[in-house]
Amino acid sequence: MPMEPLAIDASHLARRYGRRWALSDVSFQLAPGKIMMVAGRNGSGKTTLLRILSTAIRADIGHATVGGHDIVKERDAIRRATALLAHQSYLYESLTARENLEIISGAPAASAALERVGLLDRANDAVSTFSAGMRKRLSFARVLLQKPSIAFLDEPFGQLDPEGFALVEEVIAELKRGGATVIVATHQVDRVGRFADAQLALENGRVA
Amino acid sequence: MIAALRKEFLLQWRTRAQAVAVFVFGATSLLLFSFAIGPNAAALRQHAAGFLWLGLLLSSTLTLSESFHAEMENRALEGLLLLPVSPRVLYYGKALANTVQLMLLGIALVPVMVVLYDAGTTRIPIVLLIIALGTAGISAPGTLYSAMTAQARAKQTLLPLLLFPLIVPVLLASVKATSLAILGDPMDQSSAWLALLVAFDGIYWSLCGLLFDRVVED
Amino acid sequence: MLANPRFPKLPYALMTLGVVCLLIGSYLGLFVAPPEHYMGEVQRIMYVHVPTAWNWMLAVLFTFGAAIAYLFTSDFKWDARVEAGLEVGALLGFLLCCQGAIWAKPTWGVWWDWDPRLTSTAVLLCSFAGILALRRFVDEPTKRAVLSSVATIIASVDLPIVYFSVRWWNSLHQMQSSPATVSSQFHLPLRLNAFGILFLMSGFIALRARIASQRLSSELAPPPQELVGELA
Amino acid sequence: MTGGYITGGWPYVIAAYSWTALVLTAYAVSLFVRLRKSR
Repeated sequence: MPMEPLAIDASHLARRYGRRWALSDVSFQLAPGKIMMVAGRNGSGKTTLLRILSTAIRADIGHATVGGHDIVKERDAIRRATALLAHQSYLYESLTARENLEIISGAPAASAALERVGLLDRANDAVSTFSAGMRKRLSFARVLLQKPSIAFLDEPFGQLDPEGFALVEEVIAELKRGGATVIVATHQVDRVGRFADAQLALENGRVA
Repeated sequence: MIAALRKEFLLQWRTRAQAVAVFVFGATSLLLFSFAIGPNAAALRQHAAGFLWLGLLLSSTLTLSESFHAEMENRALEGLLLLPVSPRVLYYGKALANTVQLMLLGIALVPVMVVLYDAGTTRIPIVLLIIALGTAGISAPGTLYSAMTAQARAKQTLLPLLLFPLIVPVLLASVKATSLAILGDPMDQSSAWLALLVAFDGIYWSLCGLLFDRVVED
Repeated sequence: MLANPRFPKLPYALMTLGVVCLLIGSYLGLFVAPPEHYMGEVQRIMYVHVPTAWNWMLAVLFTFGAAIAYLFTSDFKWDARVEAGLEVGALLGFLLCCQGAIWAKPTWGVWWDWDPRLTSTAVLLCSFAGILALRRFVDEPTKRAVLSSVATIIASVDLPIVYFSVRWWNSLHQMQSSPATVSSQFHLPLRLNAFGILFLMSGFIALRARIASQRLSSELAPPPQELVGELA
Repeated sequence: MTGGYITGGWPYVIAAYSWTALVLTAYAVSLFVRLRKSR
């Protein structure tokens, strides 16, 4: 058994939405500092898995620990240590890019994050004026600001232009250099496969 | 808590056009009430407090049902919870912001009442206190119900349907206290009504804070 | 899988027992007990009104307890009981208001006399109706259960506050009319009817909870086979 | 024998009892119908 606690130790996770089991009996382990790709088509349960592990939603069955914390009893501890890049941008439309980031941390850090994702020139524009790609970059800035030790990235390449792809790969490399664990859910297996250390394939809610 | 409040007031400042529209709605409803009674000045003056609070209550559902609109867009609420921001801080920030907005609305409606119903009063501080306590009584459960109905269909009809029966004590106490302030309070009964308002606020500001995290967690 | 198969026939037995008690109690109240000195025949409405009031209060307390139980256990059987309690509570509340109005007309000459008990019943009836509407507009079972439990707790806590505020509000212009103190020979019909409605109500709640459970089990997919052992 | 100040209360008494009986039976019927439908 590795000395440090496992980054993620999940067993028999399952979650239903009404009549359908979006996720059923998923178990896996991940050592810290690794990049894991969760691959699968749409509806395979990738998003549900990431949302359960980041404590956005509860599992109906099964249990797991993230960063050594139990997902039911120590949700706050997990939330402090993790960040989730979700399908939804988590942004306030009527607030500016800078104001959205200043909810998380002080002005200096917000400006640095904006610069990192190439949005400094639009810092004081309302998010409602942003394109989908710019919103994705701003959501990335939100993830970086939280300095997560475990980052959950759900379809990070969606809606991005080629420059955006390069940015995402740089950010993931930067997170890994910082010792963070990164879980990337994607259906673009070839792109992520190049730099992933581990892989988990899902098919309609089960481990393929 | 400060960051939460700052965000709330920023949000409200950005959507201040809506607040003006809600004020116009309130003023129009006060006008409509007088048509319902007729031009009889004495009767209007008698019911002035009741009309003020009915107008305020009806417009409060507009501000309250919008109060979680920003959070529901792009699932910003979940984004906050995952930072983590404690649900309790989120609730009290939102409830306080709603109270302030309803207080401003109430204060803005008072002159309309004074003009329309000839219901002038020299006891301004008492009226302000009643408005503060009454709007706090409306926005404590109102904020919680707005968070609940934001997750349901037909939230425009659900929020008043759930809120109005609940705040009957607030309406009774506020109307009584305000009319005592306007029409004179010989036996000093308003202190009893203010005590009732304080009790209601105490119960619901704590109870709703306790229950809020169950309402927003998934 | 949720409906309690332990006593399938119990609700029906309760209901029949309830009806029997009600018939006897009502017969005694209507024909055997002497008319009350002041109110004459109208007093006989008390034999159905007061038992309904007692049982309505019980139903509200039951629903309040079930809501708290759901929040702690997240077990859907409590959610089914909350739904049942809400509906039966609303039913009894509606009946109470009707009986109160019918009783008030000959006694006070108006259909509605703002009696604190009746008014708070009407207010809680609106709250319960609102919560039932909320349940219909939230589709996800777990979310629906949590939201209606929270709403039930808030509405129930409000009941005493409404009662006292209406009593202050109303006591200015009319002495609060409490039903005449019932002398001994009136007790038998009252008690019989009270138990009658209690049994009937319990049967209703049990059946309504069973309906709710059946709907739930059709809404919720059963756990996947390989995980049945794992069920927490 | 109908002493007391309020006379002629009978129609109200009948109304109260029959309305209660009607509503309770209607509800019981609705329960049976829904029970059979949802089985």
